[in-house]
Amino acid sequence: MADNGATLIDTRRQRTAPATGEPLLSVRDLKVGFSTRRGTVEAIRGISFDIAAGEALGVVGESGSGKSVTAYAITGLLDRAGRIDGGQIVYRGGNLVGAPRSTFKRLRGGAISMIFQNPRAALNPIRKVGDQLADVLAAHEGLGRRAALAKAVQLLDQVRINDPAKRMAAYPHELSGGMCQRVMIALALACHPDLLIADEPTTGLDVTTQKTVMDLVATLTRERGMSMMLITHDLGLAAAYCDRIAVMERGLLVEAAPAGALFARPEHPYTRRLVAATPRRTSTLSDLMAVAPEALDVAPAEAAGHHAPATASPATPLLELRGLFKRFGDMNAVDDVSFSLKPGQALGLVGESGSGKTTISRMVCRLLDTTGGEILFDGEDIASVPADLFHKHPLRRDIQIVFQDPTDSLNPRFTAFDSIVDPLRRLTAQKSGVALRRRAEELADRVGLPHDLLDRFPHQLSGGQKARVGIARAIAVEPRLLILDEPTAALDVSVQAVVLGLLDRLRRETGLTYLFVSHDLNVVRMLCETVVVLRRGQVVEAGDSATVFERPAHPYTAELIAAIPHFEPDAA
Amino acid sequence: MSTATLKHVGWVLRGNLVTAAAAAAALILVIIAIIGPAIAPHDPLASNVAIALTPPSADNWFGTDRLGRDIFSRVLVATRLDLGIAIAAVALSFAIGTAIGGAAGYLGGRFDKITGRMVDVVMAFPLFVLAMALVAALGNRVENVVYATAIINLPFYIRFARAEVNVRRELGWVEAARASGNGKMAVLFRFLLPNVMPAMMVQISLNLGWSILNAAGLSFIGLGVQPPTPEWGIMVAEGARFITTGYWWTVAFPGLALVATVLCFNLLGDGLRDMLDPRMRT
Amino acid sequence: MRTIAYRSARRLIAALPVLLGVLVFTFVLMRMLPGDPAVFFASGPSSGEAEIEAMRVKLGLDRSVPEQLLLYLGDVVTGDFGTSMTTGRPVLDDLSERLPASLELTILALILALGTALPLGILAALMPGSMVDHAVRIVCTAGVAMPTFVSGLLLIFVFYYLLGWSPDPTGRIDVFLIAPPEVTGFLLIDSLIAGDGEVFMAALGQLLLPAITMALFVLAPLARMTRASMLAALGGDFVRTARALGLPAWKVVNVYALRNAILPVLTTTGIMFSTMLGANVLVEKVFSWPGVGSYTLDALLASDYAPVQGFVLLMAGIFVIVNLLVDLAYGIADPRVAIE
Amino acid sequence: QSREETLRVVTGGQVNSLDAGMQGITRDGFGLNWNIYDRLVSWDRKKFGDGYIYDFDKMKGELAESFTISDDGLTVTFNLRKDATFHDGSPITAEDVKWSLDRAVSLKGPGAQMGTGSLKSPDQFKIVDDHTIQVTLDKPDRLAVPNLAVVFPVILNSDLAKEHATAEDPWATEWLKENQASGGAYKVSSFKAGQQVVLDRFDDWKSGPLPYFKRIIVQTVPEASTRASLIERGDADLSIDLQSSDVLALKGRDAVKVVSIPQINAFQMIAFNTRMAPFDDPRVRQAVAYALPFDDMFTAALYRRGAPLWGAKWENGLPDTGKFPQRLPFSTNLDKAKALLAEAGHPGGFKTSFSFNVGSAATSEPIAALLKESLAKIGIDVTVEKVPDAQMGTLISEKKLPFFTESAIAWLPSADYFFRVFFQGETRWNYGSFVDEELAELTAKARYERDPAAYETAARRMVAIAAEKAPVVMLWQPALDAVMAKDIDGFTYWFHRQTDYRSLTRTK
Ligand SMILES: Nc1ncnc2c1ncn2[C@@H]1O[C@H](COP(=O)(O)OP(=O)(O)OP(=O)(O)O)[C@@H](O)[C@H]1O
Ligand SMILES: Nc1ncnc2c1ncn2[C@@H]1O[C@H](COP(=O)(O)OP(=O)(O)OP(=O)(O)O)[C@@H](O)[C@H]1O
Ligand SMILES: [Mg+2]
Ligand SMILES: [Mg+2]
Repeated sequence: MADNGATLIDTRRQRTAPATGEPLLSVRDLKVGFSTRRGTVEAIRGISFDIAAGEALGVVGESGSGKSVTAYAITGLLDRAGRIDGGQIVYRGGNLVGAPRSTFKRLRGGAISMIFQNPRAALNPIRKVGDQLADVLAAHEGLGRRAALAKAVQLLDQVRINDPAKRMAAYPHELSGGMCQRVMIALALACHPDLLIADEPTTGLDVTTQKTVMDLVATLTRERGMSMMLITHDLGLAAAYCDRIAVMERGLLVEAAPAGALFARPEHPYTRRLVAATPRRTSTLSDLMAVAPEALDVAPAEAAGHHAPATASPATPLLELRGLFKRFGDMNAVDDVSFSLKPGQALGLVGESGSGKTTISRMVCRLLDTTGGEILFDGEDIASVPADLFHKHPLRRDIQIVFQDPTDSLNPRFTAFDSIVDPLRRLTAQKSGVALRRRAEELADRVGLPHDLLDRFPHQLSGGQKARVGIARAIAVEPRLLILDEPTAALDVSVQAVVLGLLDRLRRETGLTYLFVSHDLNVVRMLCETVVVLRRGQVVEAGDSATVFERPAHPYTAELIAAIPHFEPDAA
Repeated sequence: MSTATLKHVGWVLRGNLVTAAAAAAALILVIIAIIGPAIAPHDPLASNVAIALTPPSADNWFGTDRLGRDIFSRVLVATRLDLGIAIAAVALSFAIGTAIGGAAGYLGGRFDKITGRMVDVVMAFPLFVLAMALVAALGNRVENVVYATAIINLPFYIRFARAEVNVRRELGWVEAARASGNGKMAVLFRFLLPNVMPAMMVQISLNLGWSILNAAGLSFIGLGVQPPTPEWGIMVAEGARFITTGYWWTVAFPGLALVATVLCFNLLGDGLRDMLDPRMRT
Repeated sequence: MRTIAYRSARRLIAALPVLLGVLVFTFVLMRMLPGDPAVFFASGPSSGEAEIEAMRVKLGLDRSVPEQLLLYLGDVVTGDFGTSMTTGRPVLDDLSERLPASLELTILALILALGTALPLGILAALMPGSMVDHAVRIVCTAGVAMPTFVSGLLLIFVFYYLLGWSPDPTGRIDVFLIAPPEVTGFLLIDSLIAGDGEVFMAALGQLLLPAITMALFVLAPLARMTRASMLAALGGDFVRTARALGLPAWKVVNVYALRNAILPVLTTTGIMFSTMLGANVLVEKVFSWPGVGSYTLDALLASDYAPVQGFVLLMAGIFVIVNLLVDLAYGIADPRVAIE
Repeated sequence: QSREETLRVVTGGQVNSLDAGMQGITRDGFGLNWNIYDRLVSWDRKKFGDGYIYDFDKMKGELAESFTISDDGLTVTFNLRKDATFHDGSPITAEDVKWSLDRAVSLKGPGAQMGTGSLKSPDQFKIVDDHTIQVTLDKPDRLAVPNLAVVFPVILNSDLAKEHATAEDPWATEWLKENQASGGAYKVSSFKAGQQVVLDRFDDWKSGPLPYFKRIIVQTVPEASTRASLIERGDADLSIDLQSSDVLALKGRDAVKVVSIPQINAFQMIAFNTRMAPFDDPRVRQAVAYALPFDDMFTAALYRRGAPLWGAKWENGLPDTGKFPQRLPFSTNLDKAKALLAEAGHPGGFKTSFSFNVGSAATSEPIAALLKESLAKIGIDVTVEKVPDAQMGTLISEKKLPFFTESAIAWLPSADYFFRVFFQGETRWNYGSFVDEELAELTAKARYERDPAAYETAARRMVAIAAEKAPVVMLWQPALDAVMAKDIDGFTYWFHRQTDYRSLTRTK
């Protein structure tokens, strides 16, 4: 890997100070609306900000706050339904609102460029990357095909793609995600724009790849003295790469301040919440939840003695994996993994994407057959029961799972109530409507879900609410082991904080045992006593989570930790 | 259907007038199919050779056919049979095709392979000829038109259901259902298939129109519904041969009914497809 | 290149079971036909039991069905598709003589359909929800809402009977013209080879109405497919990228959106082609077109087994080949597929 | 040759063979044979309206200049034309005639037909000299000579045919399917089975006056309405199988000439399965006959284009003539029908199904619809079944249909022939599956009856039985509507219902 830490540069604070005088881009009281079947949606309700030449502005905010729409409005890429309802976008003194198409044609790619999330989809799948670069060069510099192709090779070289001449002929699917994003950067920078708008450029990339890509962007923009607008929902990322951060909430820009100041003295309550909810190197769960608004908006049900914290003696593990194997084709997705988990404990399973975390959790949950090895649950080898038959097994109700994507994990045609009581109907004798209802309400209380939401369908619930339904469903049959497969990966930081808090409380109340899967070591550190680090299906390191985090024994673990963008106020 | 869903459908239809019109027309068709025989001004079977082939008049709005039967009444009454054929055929292929395709998509493995092969075989047939052969072989009766139409539609449903189920089989909520103690069949029939349904609706409404055309084509070559039962396809097939003789009303009105119905189902299916397209949903 | 040949060969071999399935199914289906071909063909004015029995022996119908099937399979392997009772000629001769007529018609119809459907679909996709979109949709759908025999007869009525613009609908070429020497069997091509413009125009004239009839039938699915995939492509991330980078509009539409959108259309076209070959039975009947479809229809109604079996096998073979060609084309157009 | 000397014919049928002896040859195939081959003898024709009709009572020589029948009726001697040649120029000799007649009686299908004229074995044909041939019979069969004028006993170029004969196929049937060995008035210049046939005149033809048209193009156009348009627009010259509605319309627009001739040897009927209850009771059959709405059917199915076969008034239960088909004494009388039904023990009626074949839907469908409606009035509940043609044949042969409509023609329209073919035996053509001893005796005897008066008496009795027992109810004789360009003349109606191009001319 040529794009790894070797080129790491500490980009923070090395930027040239924002030039005084005329800003490069100045947005004044911008309003954007969308006409939809439900009437007009006011996506941006009057925001103002400036970007000075050479400055990097981070735009953060929860999903739907209007970050992308702002970017599209600037570049004139709003879709058919969108309309700028007011305000000005001044670029180098000229107002872009209402400017003719030809203005944008010149501007886009030439003066203002964008890069997007999911780089592979953002590239034309059936056109060679060299041709795509040449297209852009031809459009703006009027280069002939030959000259354009020659220049394209140089560009690929500049974004540190090995053997650029050969890669010219590659199609996007032949490149890794990180490489695609670099091609994307090359495309964006091909014609020397002044401003680069990066809309969540690293979502979908691995933490380590994220770091190399962001470092590259930072270096290139700095070298060229370009301005950048970095859109992200990750405060840490924004803080790491930007001079100033603007916080958006529901179409409004609530606060903009230099990164350090924002973290040290967040002024707006929303910013405060956001800052608090962002995990840092040292934060604890209670830190995150301190300001979480709806943290535990429903009084916790008293910890009825569902399960005694440990049925077996604390010495015997509840779950033990012995030499677990899983092959897909000729690839070992899980390669000789062993670890054990005591009752009442929480074990974190971390590793980069594709390291086998989900595969392990699905096997433990008996949704996937193993290729080899044993899974001992309470001393019984459940791996010997085929996954297809496990639904009849008495241990079925003892092992439950919460999935990564809350949207994805709820049947769109079931109400929250249906989803929650489905395991009850299947795995317990409870069939009667009244009893089920009562139980569902009890569970809703437990996870902090207002009762009136029980009759809603998933599309009528927010991400955090869906996550709660998923958790309620999993704990409905009072399992002894709860597997959590990245339960917060798809959630905003503030919601993540709430869910993590909920999980922590549940464990304390019921003595549940957790197998917690995450790629975020930081989160694992807060929630789990022990951690197992996976890489390509193998355990590289295991141990007490605090220790592993503070003093990683394996370089891979260290790399994982280093790649997490942090903002440390004390370092300011 | 909850009121919220109804409301949603209402919104969507308002945004798409063509689909709304098609939906309204489909509703009218169904109503006619139900009350048609009751409101027909004449007995659709009663002949009166004395007034054979009279052009449209106050008494016979659509004129009369060569036996002096009232075309208006026949067109009205035929609605039930034509929709019946189409709906029965589509329902059959839908029910069987979805179950088989869903099972193939969810279970995979050998079952999937075998059904895949069988689907390939049926698809490789020239389908209209297959329908003809089936009706000829099974006997020239309405039921057999239904079966034949169902069989030639079957592969599309199987493929469709298979694909739709396949993309969902590893989704979180399917896994969750398994973790909740649902067996394979329960997952397939309680979770997966109901979710495939909306997308299937598109196929269904397009297919309804197509089935009517198929029945008409069979009528044209003399297979299918038995006389003197009024049926659009037969009326059109017979009337079409009168085009040059000047008895235009014998073909024009049943033809319009047929075309309008097929058009209505096609537009409806088309509209549904747009509605289900996430891009069009806001 | 070698891999393409290799993959094609593998595909064709993999298709053999399908063809066998088609063959056996047709064979059994034909024996289920209630009509007894021996009775039908031994229908001379004074034919009795004895004549019918003789006919039955002649047709091999006195043997058991499995025995007949084995014999037939053996014959097919050696390229003998049996003899048509209706024409009295070997089925293979009949089919090979008539197939070019059907293919020529189908291909022209497909060209017409694509030539109309692609622009209309693209237009509709560029302005979704607009009047243009609705108009395109209604026009296309109306075409497919009519049974082909009705649209065919209507076209004849208007363009031949009333207006006299079209030549008489009696086959592939004016009877008073001399057909060009047969090279490909496609009159349009053969007449060009022979350099005979008059015959070319005459043949084209004859082709036009039936081709339009068939094109109408597939216009809607093709246009809708084009629209849908074009919409998907236009909404795709890479099109947004192209626009964000300031590529000219024509390039965005043609090079970025259209080329991606055309891929699913290609698949649909392949399916349409086979459907059309099968569905042109009625069109051929209406236009007195000497193709394989009308031939089969007659045979089927006469319980004449061999031609129907031969036709179905031929169509299944074409289906397999067309699918292969479509996949090959797809593989060339889409590098992601070729990699598998 | 010019367009003027070319006749363009359109037909819904198709020619599938050049050899009439082929099993399964189509009616259009017979028509083609008629024009490309000669027979020894033929019938004369008489004027009928704008056209002609063949005269069954008057035979004349064709390839034979003349023929004589011995007094005992057992020997027929044919004197051949001396100057006649085949298309390849070789002279036509008694040898060729003998081989051709041998072939006709030896092949399965044709053999059965020839048998109806007591022509059964090659031994019966004797070469007297190069231009004389003698046919001997064991009984004086009245249909012997007429059988030599049907389409089967065509005179083939035996030398040419024998070249293509093989051990398994001594009569060269395979080769003759697609090739001709003939000396007829026309020769085939191009033949595409099921599509089109082009005929060119044989200028050295001697068996009759040289035909007017130098070239005949026969094209298959399956859609009847398209055929009508072609004639109306003047693109085609002749069609004989248009729908009645189109004929009427064309006639109304006065765009064409329509020669309409009743098909004297054909009839449409409603048949009962007399071996199946309840139709095994003649009273039930008669009841149905009296319940039929004859007139409405005639109007709706044929637009009254034909000759009715119902409504006769028989004074003493016997017809005035022995001709058949003729009108039978049935007419619509629901009271009588009800009475008969009650008498037969079905006062409340019964359920049955009525079938017709898809190919004849244009006429049969109205018949079925009206019949169903009318029989409902006497309590008979009829389900209509439309059956594909191939299946209909099988069902009729196997005598599985209770009740159906069919049309039939007899090539040789003499009464005993009709009754022999259509009212007895186990063949498909015995539509009523009828068995009647008296009728069997009568026909067996009448066949060899040489006394016209005695024949007439027997024939009348046969007709009377048909009315009494009513195994089938005769509906009508449809007219053959030949629609042609106004300048075409000389159309002749033949027993095979196909066009004789030899007699057609174009007037200027
Ligand atoms: N095409 C559209 N039609 C209607 N509403 C839209 C459209 N695009 C965006 N919106 C609305 O505008 C608001 C802002 O959306 P935007 O995409 O800018 O959010 P975001 O901050 O980028 O969120 P995320 O972090 O999820 O990308 C949302 O409420 C969204 O529903
Ligand atoms: N059904 C399958 N068939 C083939 N390969 C699979 C399958 N499921 C997973 N894999 C492969 O197994 C490896 C491990 O996948 P897994 O989903 O367990 O990773 P993960 O650690 O959960 O990653 P992520 O963080 O992206 O969710 C990956 O390389 C993946 O491509
Ligand atoms: Mg966004
Ligand atoms: Mg995972």
